[in-house]
Amino acid sequence: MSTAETVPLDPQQVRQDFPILHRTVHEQYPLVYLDNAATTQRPRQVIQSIVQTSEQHYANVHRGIHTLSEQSTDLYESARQKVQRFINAARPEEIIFTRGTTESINLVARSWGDANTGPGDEILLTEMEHHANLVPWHQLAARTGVKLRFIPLREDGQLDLDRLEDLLTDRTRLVAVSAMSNVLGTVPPLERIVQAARSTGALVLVDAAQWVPHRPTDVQAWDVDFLAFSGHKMLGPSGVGVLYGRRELLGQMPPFLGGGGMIRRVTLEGFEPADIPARFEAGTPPIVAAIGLGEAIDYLSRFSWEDIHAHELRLTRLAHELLGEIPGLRILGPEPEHKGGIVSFVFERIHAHDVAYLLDRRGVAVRAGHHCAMPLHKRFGVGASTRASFYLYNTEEEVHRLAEALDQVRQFFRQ
Amino acid sequence: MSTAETVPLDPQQVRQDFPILHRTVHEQYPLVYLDNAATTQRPRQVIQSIVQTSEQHYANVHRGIHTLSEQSTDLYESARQKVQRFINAARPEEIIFTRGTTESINLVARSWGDANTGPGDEILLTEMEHHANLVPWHQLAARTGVKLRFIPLREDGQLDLDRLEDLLTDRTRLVAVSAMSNVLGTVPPLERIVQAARSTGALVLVDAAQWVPHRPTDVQAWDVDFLAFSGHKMLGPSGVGVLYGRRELLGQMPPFLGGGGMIRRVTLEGFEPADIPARFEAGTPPIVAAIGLGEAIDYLSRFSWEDIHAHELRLTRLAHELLGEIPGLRILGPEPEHKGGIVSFVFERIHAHDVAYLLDRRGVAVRAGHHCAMPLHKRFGVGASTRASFYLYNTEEEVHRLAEALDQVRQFFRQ
Amino acid sequence: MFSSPEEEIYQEHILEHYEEPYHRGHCPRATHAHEDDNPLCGDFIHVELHIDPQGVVREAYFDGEGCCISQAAASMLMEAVEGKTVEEVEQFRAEDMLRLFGVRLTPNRQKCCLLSWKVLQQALYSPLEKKPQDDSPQQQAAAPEPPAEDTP
Amino acid sequence: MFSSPEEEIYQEHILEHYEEPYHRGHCPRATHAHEDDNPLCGDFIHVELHIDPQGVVREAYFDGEGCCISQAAASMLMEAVEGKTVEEVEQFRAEDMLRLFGVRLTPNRQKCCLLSWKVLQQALYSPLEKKPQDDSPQQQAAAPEPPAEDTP
Ligand SMILES: Cc1ncc(COP(=O)(O)O)c(C=O)c1O
Ligand SMILES: Cc1ncc(COP(=O)(O)O)c(C=O)c1O
Repeated sequence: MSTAETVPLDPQQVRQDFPILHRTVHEQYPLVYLDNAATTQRPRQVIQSIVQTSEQHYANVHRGIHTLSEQSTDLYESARQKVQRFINAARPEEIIFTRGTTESINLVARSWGDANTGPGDEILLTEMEHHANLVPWHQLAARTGVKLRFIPLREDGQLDLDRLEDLLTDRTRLVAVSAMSNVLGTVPPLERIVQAARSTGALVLVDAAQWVPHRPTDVQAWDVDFLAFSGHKMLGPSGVGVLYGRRELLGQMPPFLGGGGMIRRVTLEGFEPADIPARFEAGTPPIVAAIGLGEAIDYLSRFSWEDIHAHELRLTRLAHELLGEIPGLRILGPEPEHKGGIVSFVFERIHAHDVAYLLDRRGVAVRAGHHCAMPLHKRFGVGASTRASFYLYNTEEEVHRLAEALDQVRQFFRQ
Repeated sequence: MSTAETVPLDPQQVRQDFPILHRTVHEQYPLVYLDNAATTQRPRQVIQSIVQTSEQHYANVHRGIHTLSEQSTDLYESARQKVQRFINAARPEEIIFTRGTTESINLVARSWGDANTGPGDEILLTEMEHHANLVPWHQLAARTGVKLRFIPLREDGQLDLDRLEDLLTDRTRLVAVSAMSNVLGTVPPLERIVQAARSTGALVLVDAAQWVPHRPTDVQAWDVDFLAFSGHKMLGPSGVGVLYGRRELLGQMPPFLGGGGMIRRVTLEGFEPADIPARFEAGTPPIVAAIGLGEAIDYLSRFSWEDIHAHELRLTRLAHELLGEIPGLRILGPEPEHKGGIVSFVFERIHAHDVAYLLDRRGVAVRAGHHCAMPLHKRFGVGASTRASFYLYNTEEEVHRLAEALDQVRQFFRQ
Repeated sequence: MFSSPEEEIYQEHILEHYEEPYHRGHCPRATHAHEDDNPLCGDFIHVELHIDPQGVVREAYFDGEGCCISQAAASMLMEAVEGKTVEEVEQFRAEDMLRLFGVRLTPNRQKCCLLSWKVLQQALYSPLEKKPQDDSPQQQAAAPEPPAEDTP
Repeated sequence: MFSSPEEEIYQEHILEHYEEPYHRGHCPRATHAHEDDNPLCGDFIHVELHIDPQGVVREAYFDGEGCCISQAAASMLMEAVEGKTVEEVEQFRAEDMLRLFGVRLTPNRQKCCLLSWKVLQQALYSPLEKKPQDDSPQQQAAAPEPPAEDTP
């Protein structure tokens, strides 16, 4: 949902806004930052927003009477409205600021989950989930007895929806699914899943940590109940994230964290919770970071989603082409057309850590490991993979640098 | 615990480091920032640390293989060590980074509390607690049936420990007490409370949100089990706080939030938690904010605690003296010798909001309301109070400005 | 002294309502009453109305405690609604109340101003004795809750 | 190509241990064995020892999967402990292992290097059959857990 006018996406120009992209590593190598699925870098506009809030407008929020407090409250609430428009939520109070995707999902599991699930109920997940959308449900299962079921992955890295009707029954209380896998880049057919969930009366939670930074989000058109994402994966500060929740749902959910700001009244005997969104924002929030997230949204909104997607697809295709030529290298997951800008791969006889280490020695930053998705790796029979992930500031030249460095790794290990 | 060499505290010099203290409000009035108990301002050193991390060293932490990730992990872990030394914890893994005091206390309530309390057990609090150290225990009581009891406040704003032996029994599992009241400034005799708790086998949690920024903290000498505080009240960024926990305790506690980073192994069937501190830091932490908190600790450590305390006591005494002369004004709580740099007061016939509003119109920033301590206000029979709170950058001149403006308020309302 | 234009919210007419409120006290022939508070600042307002059988608010009284804004606003509101029909009072919305107050308020002070308005709206549906006229269901959510204020 | 000094952790002697490991496989007369993994990077190491009645480690074998560092370190360790007494191996601490490896490692790669050392320490107390010599209690926490790695 960006309605304002946009400017064409020129990655070289974009890079001018990111101070860190101009540094070198190991003295001589210009940084090639391909770890965007883990976290993204910040443009000077976001850094400047942090400085300016701190130097001009900072105080605690929650409607203090004095000028600074009014200013920081205004900035904080206007960041909430920016988020609202960005994902097209119906109302600002449907936006809860959290620390990140992880806290957002835990909030739903503890508040909605504890109050609404029990033995005999089921929650439907997928085999490709990030631990953030897996462990909170394991914990919930241990508390309430709700049972977890999983949509399996096909060999090509796409969800196997053939058995969806078996898996999604009238015992299913919630379907919690990632809008984009952080390992394979897989984009599941959300519309089909939401329709199926609606037909059985299950709620839908979307882990959109990898989606929101890269593609347009419209919670109303999608008709989802909860959506979670993180500021630090979309050019914003670390330490802030969002839980979107439908007003009717949030309004009925019991509080999660208890403390200042989330109450209407407290006595020695008990307390009455406040209305949303305050009810779910106990304590001093990450004020400056939330305002910075609003600035990141402004920055992203300069560009059209079409341009961002086309650019990332171009890089992903190039990566598939070049990496596909390297002997012994296998790319995990679907073809570029069916996924986001994420390329995870394994070498037949070279461990992912050795790959990442040697790439770093040439300035290329990638991740190695299970990327917080152990069940997915088990599914594909690999212990660890190497992952390159792209964003709007990456260039084709950088993909070439990745491919060349990978070929050198192969030769180094005499494969 | 600051062992390094210190420089004398010169508030005028200190003010040079705080850009926001040089702004004016309502055009003409220099800012007099007396809302430090709500949140403090940041020196340029902390702001610069945020900029530098973002422009030079930022990546996700948790031991990624590439250079940036190693650098940000090193910075993040060295911030943990700074916190450890600052409060004299025995080991770095006893320091958990959270969003703030509120999350820290909720973590203990959900993890330790759910696992260790039930009907027949009791938790002992005080009548002066902040909602952050009250509501999580109300919520716990609703979940497990544990009963809350309260050490009462005397009329002079000090804890009434006469009945401590009645209140603290072998049913008491935890004593959770504030080291300094955020309304009255009261400093309870922690040593006596810890001794009494030890004699019955209860654990001790200290809400040190108001203490840590102003006085030396030594968790080992104090012999406490948990201690919570917030970065934003001690010159650090908002969005980061600390839970200290004794290793033997934390090591046995079940995880709180579930997600990436806090596990050793995840399958579709369940998970094994990681060791501390990782076990309690699910998801991407507030990386840059935690590093900034380390910088704030370095900044504070330049000064001696004696100097900081002497300065705040001087301001508090002056405030008592000047405000004591204003007709109709009543200061809540103990004499300056028995409290921190916090002065809360009520006017006989002028509402706290009107006071704060009119002070702001003269550039003086104070809080009005119940300051997240409704039971305390009820105890003193007032709905709302006005609070001025000091820090190392405040000056005697500012206290004079406060007193003058208050006298104008009084005259304005024709009292 | 506070004579500069920035003190406009404490204009003379507001201070006068604060110091010499209209109809503070009990309504001798009250038929309806309601009370509510804003726990976050300790303000409370009690409203008593005399509504005649034709549905006209004949008399309106308030009592309470709180800041200058909340008390002055209550006084102005009592004065304004006398002689109005229940329908007219119902159609008197939050915006109208802020307009009546006459001075631009920041969001945090708006809620002070709106407390008496909220209580009044509820009072319309809070008859003192259960009568057969009780066909008007307790109105829900007519008054939007202002944003919570809770000073950390 | 990777010939610059920054590749020092993949020095020739390390690559040689990786490509032609010492005693990779089964220990024909194994008396003790242990296995563990680092779930976070998928590495695992299995160690088999022949400890004679005098308490001397006669033979040490390993098997496993993982990165160059973990596998080369295991190979070097097997070579180093043969002929040592159980006491001597016990006193061979994490620092010694890092020194044996010979190349400065960043913390995240140290845990790769220490995996085989941890497994070996446990293996000393993991006899293959329960024998009366079982007076040495299962050693706890001898090997400090390296910091968790979990890439978000
Ligand atoms: C005594 C006390 N405890 C807890 C808190 C809550 O801290 P935070 O809002 O940073 O979580 C505060 C500050 O508001 C406080 O003063
Ligand atoms: C799909 C997905 N879900 C959840 C998360 C967790 O996000 P955070 O670490 O910001 O809480 C991530 C990122 O690590 C992710 O990629």
